Amino acid sequence: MINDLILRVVTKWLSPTIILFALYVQFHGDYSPGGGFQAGVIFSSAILLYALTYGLDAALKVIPETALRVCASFGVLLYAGVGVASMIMGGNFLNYSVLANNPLTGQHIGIIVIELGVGITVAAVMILLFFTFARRVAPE
Amino acid sequence: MSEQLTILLVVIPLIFAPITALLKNHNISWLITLVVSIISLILSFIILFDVSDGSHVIYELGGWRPPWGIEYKIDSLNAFIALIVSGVATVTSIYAFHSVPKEIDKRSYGLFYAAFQLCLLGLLGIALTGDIFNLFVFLEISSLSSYALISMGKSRKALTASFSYLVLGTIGATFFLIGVGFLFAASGSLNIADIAARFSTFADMQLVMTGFIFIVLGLGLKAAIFPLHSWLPNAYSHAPSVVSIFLSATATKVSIYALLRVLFDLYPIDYWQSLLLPQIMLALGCVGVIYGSFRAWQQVELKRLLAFSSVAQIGYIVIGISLLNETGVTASVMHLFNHALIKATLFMGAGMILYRANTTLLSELRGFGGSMPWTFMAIVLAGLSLIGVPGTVGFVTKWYLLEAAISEGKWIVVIAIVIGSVLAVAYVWKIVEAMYFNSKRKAIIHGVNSGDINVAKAPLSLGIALWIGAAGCLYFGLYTDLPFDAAQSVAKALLTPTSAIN
Amino acid sequence: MSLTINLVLLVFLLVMALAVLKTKHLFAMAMLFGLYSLLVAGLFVVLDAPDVAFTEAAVGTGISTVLMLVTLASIKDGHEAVSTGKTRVGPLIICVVMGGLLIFGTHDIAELGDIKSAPNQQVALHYIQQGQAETGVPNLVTAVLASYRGFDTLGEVTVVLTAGIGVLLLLGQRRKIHVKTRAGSNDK
Amino acid sequence: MMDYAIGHINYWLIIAVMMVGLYTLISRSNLIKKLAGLAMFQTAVILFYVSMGKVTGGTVPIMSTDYTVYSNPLPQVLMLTAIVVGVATTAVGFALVIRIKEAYDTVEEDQINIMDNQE
Repeated sequence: MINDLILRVVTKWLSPTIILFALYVQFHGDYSPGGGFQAGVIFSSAILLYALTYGLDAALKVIPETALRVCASFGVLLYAGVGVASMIMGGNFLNYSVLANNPLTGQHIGIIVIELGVGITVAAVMILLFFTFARRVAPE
Repeated sequence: MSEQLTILLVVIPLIFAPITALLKNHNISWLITLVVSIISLILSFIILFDVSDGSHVIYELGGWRPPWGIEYKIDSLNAFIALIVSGVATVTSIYAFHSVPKEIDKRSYGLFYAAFQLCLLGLLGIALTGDIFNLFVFLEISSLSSYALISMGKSRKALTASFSYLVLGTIGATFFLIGVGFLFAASGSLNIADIAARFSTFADMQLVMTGFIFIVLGLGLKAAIFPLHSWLPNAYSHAPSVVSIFLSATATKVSIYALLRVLFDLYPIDYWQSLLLPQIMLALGCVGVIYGSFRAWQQVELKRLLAFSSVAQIGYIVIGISLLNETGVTASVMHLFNHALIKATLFMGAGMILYRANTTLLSELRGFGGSMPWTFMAIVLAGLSLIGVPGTVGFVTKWYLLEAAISEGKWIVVIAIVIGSVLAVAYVWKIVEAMYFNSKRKAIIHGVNSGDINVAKAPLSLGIALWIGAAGCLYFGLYTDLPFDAAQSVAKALLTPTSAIN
Repeated sequence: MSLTINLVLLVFLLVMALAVLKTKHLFAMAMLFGLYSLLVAGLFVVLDAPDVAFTEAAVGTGISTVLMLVTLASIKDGHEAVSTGKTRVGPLIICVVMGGLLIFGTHDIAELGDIKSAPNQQVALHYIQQGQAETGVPNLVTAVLASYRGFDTLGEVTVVLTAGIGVLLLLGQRRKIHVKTRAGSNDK
Repeated sequence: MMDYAIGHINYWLIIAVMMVGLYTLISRSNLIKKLAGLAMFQTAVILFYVSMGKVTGGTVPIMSTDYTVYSNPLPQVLMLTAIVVGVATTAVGFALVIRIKEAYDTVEEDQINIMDNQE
């Protein structure tokens, strides 16, 4: 597959489009179907496609494994961090309303940040899963 | 302020687990785990103290009122279970310092400790939540991390044990999910208190009954209640020592806690009395006690023997619940604590033997008692507790259990307990005989380094943790007030109809 | 109309499930499994659940199937052993009993699409009436997911992280171990 | 009778799919097939939940001035979580299968049991 010109060209065009779509799904999830989880999976599928056509090593150059691990942890910490922030601001855990003067604004900030946390963790873990599995496929 | 503390119990491991996952260094990961466990222990103590007068701590997550948001409603049972879990986690963490480097690959230290903290987090989450779907989510966190932890065992059998646990555990969790779905279809709610309060309006629907059967089956599988225990012996005997200690002492207990919640709080007691569940549980409990003890006696390998004995001990807990009187339920709840203590101690002992002898086959442990007398003493002490010798924790529960059974006129229970205890004497004797009375034999070399008795001395951290457990067996056997008072107030609260609380 | 589509899709789904059960070729099974997930995603669309459909399409058809294929590739085992295709009585009895019990339970479930059923009336009504006003988010699924039941979602993200950690624990150590264990198992 | 059947056949079919999944899980010896069964079983349960939230004549639960009747968002939210849990379990399961294959050189449960009993 690595030497197939058509695949390489199509992937080159398709991957950024998928990533763009993932970002749309991520940040437009409040108004249309979608959200952090879906966006994360879509984002990971772009990288998966890249890895399938250009090979695992090329994909690892784009996103090194250490970065993935850090991202996976960071997403959860971001989510939990919003909860802790709302505790510090005097509310209950994950009560976004206290994050801003206006409860609705607070809710909005909270939801966007936690969705981002979800997206980061899901994307990182899904890519990590694929890389870890794919490395086990011994070269023929 | 104490409301905020309840959530910290879950949030602190949640924040530290991802950080630990990034670390490579053993000592730092270990220290974080220890600190997290100790903080959890202190928090559980404070919370238990706060609710010991029968009051509730209510915490609305996200500031949303239940039943729309998720609610923590902590009573003495929640706090008691959280205390057991975090207490065992603390002792296990101390033990882990020397045990983990020996049994786990050095590149995975951080990940291993992270998985351990996630498991702790999941179990604490189950113990605290008042929302039945939230319980499912945390059940899955603890299960997933325990599959990974169990598979870290040295032998390849750990992989198959973990796989069959994964299959059965997921069936259990999915059954639970189906049950919750059926209940949700009837009630339209997921909050335990809300469902219980409106229960009479949909009590006679078939949906509710099917839901009940599936929830009980699912949790029964997770709790390894006879005859749904088939995953347990392999999982606990092939897991790394640290994991065996932690899971054997907590995982099934927490599932039994969830079952208690469902039986006494979610559904009214007379609802499942009319389904003949107490009789079924009584019969299964009695058979489980005898079967588990008998199979334990048959085993030739120490950890497997202990795992089968767990099946029997879960039988005692089930019997206590099924008797449905205050003494019986008190005995069960207390046994959750006592058995956690005993089994943790015994598995720690087994882990120390494994550390030095590289094997836990009873036939190869001949004369080991003489060369590691302190370990041997602790094992004997915990073994005596398992039998139920007066002065140990095991005696206390068995005594109350017998009292409850006699007052109900259930002589079959008395017979089962007596047979179970006799078999317990037999299998504990088997350990003692193998370790102490058989003539000493030296060449037990499997691995090069530690097979030789003279080379590997068991490190201090293992001994300290072991003796904390063993001393606990003795202390709480002599001074029963703390667990007894907690268990009694729990039993009283459980047996009061939920409508009265609201 | 939507009920008819629903039923047609469900019948397809049942056929697909049976095909997964019966097929001997594991690569074919992976493809059938992907189709199964795609059908489920289609069903979710019919059931007004685009968010779930989205996820199922991405996860079931995408990630799960890819993982299944990668697993198959790494174990180099294309065919299922022939001896295991036969019917087993014990499991069959369990499934029939459980299925019977579930059908017994659904006797008094509200009909599909009944707005007066308990799940649509009790807790959920509040979300529909107040959800946008209280959270400012028009997509109620996001509102409930991220705010009302935000703690569940935190748990869900933790599950994902746990899976990542679990897989890294199991497969993280490159191929060195791979060769060693192989040799070890051949000895026995 | 007919109305009753029409109102329930949806759930019956879902239960049938569920049981096919469960049967695949507990009757097959091939570990990968077991996991496929597991995933099918879970997916059918998810489908059951989502069906509960459907409202006839309703629309997708995204608020809009054009509609008044919406389907129930709650089961959908719960099932988003359940799907994630499902894929997480499957991933760990596949990782275990790969390790089992390396250790036993087979993915058939029957053969693995025989090997385990021999030791």
